[in-house]
Amino acid sequence: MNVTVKYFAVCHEMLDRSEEEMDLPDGATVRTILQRLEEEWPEIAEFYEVMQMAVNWEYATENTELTEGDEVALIPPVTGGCDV
Amino acid sequence: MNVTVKYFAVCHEMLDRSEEEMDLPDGATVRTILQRLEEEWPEIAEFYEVMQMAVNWEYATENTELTEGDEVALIPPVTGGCDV
Amino acid sequence: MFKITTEVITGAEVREAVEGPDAGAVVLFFGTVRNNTDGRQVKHLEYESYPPMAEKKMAEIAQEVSEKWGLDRVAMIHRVGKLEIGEVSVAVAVASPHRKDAFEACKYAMDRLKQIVPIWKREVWADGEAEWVKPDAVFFDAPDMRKTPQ
Amino acid sequence: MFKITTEVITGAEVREAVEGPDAGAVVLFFGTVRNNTDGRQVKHLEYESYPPMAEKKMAEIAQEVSEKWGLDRVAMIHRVGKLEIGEVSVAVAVASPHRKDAFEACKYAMDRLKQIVPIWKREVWADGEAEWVKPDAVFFDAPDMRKTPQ
Repeated sequence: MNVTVKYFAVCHEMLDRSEEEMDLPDGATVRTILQRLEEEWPEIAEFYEVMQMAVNWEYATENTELTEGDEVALIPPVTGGCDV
Repeated sequence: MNVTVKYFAVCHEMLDRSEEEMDLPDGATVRTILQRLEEEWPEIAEFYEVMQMAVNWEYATENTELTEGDEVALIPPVTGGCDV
Repeated sequence: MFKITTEVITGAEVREAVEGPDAGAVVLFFGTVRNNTDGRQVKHLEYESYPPMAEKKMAEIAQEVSEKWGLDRVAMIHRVGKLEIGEVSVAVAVASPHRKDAFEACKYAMDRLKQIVPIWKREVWADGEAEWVKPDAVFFDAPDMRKTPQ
Repeated sequence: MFKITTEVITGAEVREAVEGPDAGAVVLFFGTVRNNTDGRQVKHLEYESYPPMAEKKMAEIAQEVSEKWGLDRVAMIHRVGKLEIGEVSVAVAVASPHRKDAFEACKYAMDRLKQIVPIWKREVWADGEAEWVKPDAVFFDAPDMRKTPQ
């Protein structure tokens, strides 16, 4: 199945792209995507404690199962609003 | 001595004037003005618990002494702002 | 900026008076004329004030905010005369380096305005009657004038 | 109204979205770009967002406000792209029949926006360096993604 994976802020910067299509095996979860990214960018594991994932605009866990056409996003710690 | 006395809101309405000059004896206090008004409008005494007085734009008591040219005001309960 | 006005309040007056490059948070409060009071239909409102004393008391409230929060960017404007439903009667703005303080100080300034600033409201009802509003007993904390002044 | 925009935020968008003849109190919050962070000179800021999810999360915050205070007049707008010193990055408006609720709900909405809405800030310093801002540890309460989602 095909899913779209989006990268923001520091993730966008580190991976040098803002999104990509991934062809995943049936039964794939958010974890499957992270494992692929670890091959390219091993240090990503250091972000896991503060990073979140979203599937179809909703916060998800690494065990969330994916289906064809899902939009997955890596969400670094959010810092919107003002800094006060 | 001469002082100016100002009437607002319900006081303005009851006395049917917004201000007047009063010629007061030396040693007069805010109380002197109220005594004069009681002659014309005895029910004013019922307002004393909630009403305030101001002398020269500052809240005062009935014992505040007056001097030539003072601006005295009867301040009914204030209700500015919004009602929420 | 502490002002009694007969003009329409846009909010820009108070906001511009407090903004600055070092204040990251600005909180604005607007009080508007509601179409009813306790269910009774309001036609319009009339506000009267004692302008020089009102502006002096607003400045004193700003001084209290400065003492409590260390903020010197406070602005208050109150409209007087006839106001229609939905129009702004009062606007308060506070700017602060920290948003928590801006919220607290703005609420405080508005609370104090209702307590000590000499402005009076007359409600004109849809049925043609009118009356000077008496403050809610619960919120009314002005002292008896025979005792200590505020 | 829940919106990510590249346009200048005037405040009128959010205020008009919440105003009504039965709401006597309107509280607006503006976050603006400061000229320094912890004393280091800021040249400008860049905000990036994930717009559809950001707007969805803003709507969820409004739903929380509705559940907590019974208020359904909440509007939020956040600007993205390059912002200069003094420009407004975010505006939140809440209208209420009671001012206490309006202040509390507006503060709550702003607090939640900083916690769950996917928007990121990059600071470009006067010396030319730039970095994505990490949230203050104290305020950072996003859960570990391996545990329960928020």
